[in-house]
Order: sequence, then C-alpha cells, then structure tokens
Amino acid sequence: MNDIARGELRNDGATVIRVQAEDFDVGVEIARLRAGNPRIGAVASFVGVCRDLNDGAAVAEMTLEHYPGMTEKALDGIAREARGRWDVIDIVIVHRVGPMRPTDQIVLVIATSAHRGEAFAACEFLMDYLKTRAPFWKKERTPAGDRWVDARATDDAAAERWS
Amino acid sequence: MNDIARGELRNDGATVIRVQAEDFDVGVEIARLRAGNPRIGAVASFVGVCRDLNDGAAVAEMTLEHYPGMTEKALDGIAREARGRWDVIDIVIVHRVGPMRPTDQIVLVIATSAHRGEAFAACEFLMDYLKTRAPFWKKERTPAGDRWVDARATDDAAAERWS
Amino acid sequence: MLNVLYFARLRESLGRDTEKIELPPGVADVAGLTAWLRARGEAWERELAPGRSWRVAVNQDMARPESPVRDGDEVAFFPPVTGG
Amino acid sequence: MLNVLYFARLRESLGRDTEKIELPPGVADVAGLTAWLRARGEAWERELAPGRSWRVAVNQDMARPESPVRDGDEVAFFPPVTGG
Repeated sequence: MNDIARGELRNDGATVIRVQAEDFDVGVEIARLRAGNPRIGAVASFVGVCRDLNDGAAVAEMTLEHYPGMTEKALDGIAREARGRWDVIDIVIVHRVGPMRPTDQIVLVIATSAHRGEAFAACEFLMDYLKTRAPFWKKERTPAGDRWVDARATDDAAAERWS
Repeated sequence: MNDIARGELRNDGATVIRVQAEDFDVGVEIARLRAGNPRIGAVASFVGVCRDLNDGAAVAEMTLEHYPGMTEKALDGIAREARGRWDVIDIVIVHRVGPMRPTDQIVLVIATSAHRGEAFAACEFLMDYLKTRAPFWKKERTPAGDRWVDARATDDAAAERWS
Repeated sequence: MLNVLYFARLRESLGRDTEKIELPPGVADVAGLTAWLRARGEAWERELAPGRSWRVAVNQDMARPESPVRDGDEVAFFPPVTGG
Repeated sequence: MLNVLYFARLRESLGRDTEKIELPPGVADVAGLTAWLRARGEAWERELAPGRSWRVAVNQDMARPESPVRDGDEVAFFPPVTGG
C-alpha cells in the first residue's frame, strides 16, 4: 500500500452505533458509506439472523433485552479496539432489540477499508467481541415454553482468538 | 452444534453466480436468502468497490474485462471448493464487468450458514480465490493514461493461506 | 447509595429490575456486594452461587470480583451475554 | 485446429483477441505451443518471454506448461487475473 494513501486513510471515516427496534437495510447502509469516501475499496459486513431452530428446539419468536447506556458504551469500546488493530475507514454496528421472528435480521456489522484483509478481520473481530461483551440477552419462545438462551463456549473461544 | 441440524443444513441452499454489467443491491440479495431458509443464522458478505486511488495514481474510471465461459466455470469451481470446506447454506457471487467509476460496486460475495464462523471463513475464502483464479482484468484510466492493473503478490499470499 | 440493576434471567428470578441499596458497612468491592446480596435468601443464594454463570458491571464497565464498589455507583448483575 | 484467445494486456500487445491455429507439428503441450508462438516475432517473444507474467487456460481450466494441447482445444493466454 502507498504510504501517502495510508496516512490519508487514518481516522477518515466514522463509527456509527445504533440500538433500535426497527429493521435495517444493508444495501442502504453500504451505499451511504461508499458515497461518503472514494478511498473505500472493501466493505465486509455481517448480518445475524433469527433462526427457527436453536439447540434442537423450534423457535417461534425471540425477544432481545439489553442494558441501555452500557450497550452503547460497550459497542463504542469494541469499535475503538478494532480501529486500534486495523486500518479501517468506517465501522457500523446496528443491533435490534425487542421481539423478532425467524428470518428477521438481528444485528449488522460493517467494516470498510482500502483493502479486504483489514475489512474482513475487523468485521469478524467486531462480531466476536460483540457476542461476548455487549449486554444483550435473547429469550426464545419454543413449544416447551420461554427460555433464556445460554451463552456459548464457542463464542468465548472465538473472542479469545484475538487476544 | 446439534447433529440433526447439521445434517438438515447440508446441500440445502443454492449457489448463484452472475456476471453482469448492471449494479447490484446487497440488501435485496440478503433479503432473498433470508426469506428462503429459516435455518440461516449468519450472513457474511463482501463488496469490492472501485477506489479513486490505486498504487498512488488517481483513477477516474476503470474497465473490467473477463473471459466469458471460463469466468462462470471458475466461479462455480471456487463455490464448490468452499462448500467442500465449510457447512454453508447459500453462496452468491455477483461480479460486474464493463466501465466503472470510483465508489461503484465491483463484486459481491455472500455466504450464509447456521453459524457465523463458517459464513465468515467461506466468504473470505471465496474472495481470496476469486482474486487469484477468476479471469477478470482491470484497466484503469489515470491522468498519465490507461494502464492494466498488475496482479498483487499479496493476493497470491492471501489465497495460499487456505491451501 | 448504590443503583443496582438486574437483567434477563436474574431480573426474572430476583423479581426486580432495579433497586437503591445503601452501601452496606464493610462492602468495598463486587465480591463483597455479591456476598451481601446472597445473604438475602434462597433465590439470591441460588442465582448468585459461585457455580452459576453471571456477570457484574460497575458504572457500565465489565467488572471482576475485586473491582471496587463505591457510594453512587451503578452496579448491574446479569447472565453472560447472548446478543448478535 | 486450435481456437486461441488473448485477453487484456496480451490482447492489446498481440493485436488480436482470437485466432484459429492449425496444431503445429510436434506441439503437444502448453510449453510447446508457447514456444511456437514466441517464434512468430518481436511482440510475441516479448509478451511470452519466460520472465513475463502470463497464464494459460486450456478448455477454460487453468493450465501448466506440461498440460496437453490437442486438436480442437480452446487455449487462452492472459495476464495474471486482477478481478474483485
């Protein structure tokens, strides 16, 4: 990568964090980022989706609870940590709360960069850290009744890869 | 992961490959995949974007040439290889050809899965292999004239990580 | 005064989402406050047992047993997070 | 008869995008066909020189110098790919 380009890229984008009940549109979010900075060459994104089956039980509906205040603080801290590790331009984190049904979108994470390696790494890091550090809790409605989803050991392992 | 769920997931989605001059909408593509399969829990995607600066030169426009016939064959082979390695549900590869300008979208790769680790890995693998194996060539228009973009050693290195 | 919050499974099991607690004498850290809450009775002892999985945040930052707790702090108890 | 294709920089330098070539006597693989093309003259020698970066596909699969070339094959010459 060209040194001048690197210098120009730093701190050039923005971090956007939203916690909302409303759905989101990945295409709209990416179009906004692209239009805002012609130095973006790579946009890595992740959408977490509500499944109809979790740990073998049929899920009819799910409700996401969070800790207002700490949520935004934790997500902002995760974004800062990603910026310290990779040369990303933009970071977008949108996390929905409230009731959701199978096939509904739950979370969106986008990382943009000049090159794809940094965008991919930052995006996966953001998701792994969000999964273990951001105060959200899922409660599922199944035929056997409501149940709080247990944290996964695989999520802790995924987050620990980065330390 | 639940064994029954794993078995049900295999070969359950589709591979979609398109080479086209038209733009694409990530949100529309993801919405279609989600609606088609309530077992999708993770959607990893990547959008490659035309930059206004490459190797230090200002880029006003770019043209993508490809090898009709081999392109589709190569992309299909890359998708099959990804399916052999990860438990993905859907794979979407859309690659544009023809003239493009800075901030325009060039390529879209999406991998869906029940869980995010496999979706991320498959998506990054698809991009790395596409970068070194799919017959596309970029020609940039710069103030110093037109020039064919040279292949990057970093792309070969990225693809070799997976072998 | 501490502002204590409970979320998710703990909110339901303990029957409250928030309460004001006068900083108990001798309590100076998360471990001390947890021990004091556990002494409240059965549900508290069960949910905050050493074998159960729960987390504590002090002033909206993840905390550890030895993290200090001071008058005026916001202390939250909740299960391991499951967002995304 | 071989159907030979050229793409990108090679298409421009060699001044053609496709041509039919009668399989030259003694040519049985990619290395042989490349050597035969290189003997055509200056631009060919320069673009297909061992030190230059180019790739060959036979019947739309990436090929190596030792890959066989047979009558009726589609053989393509092009620079390393730069898509995405």
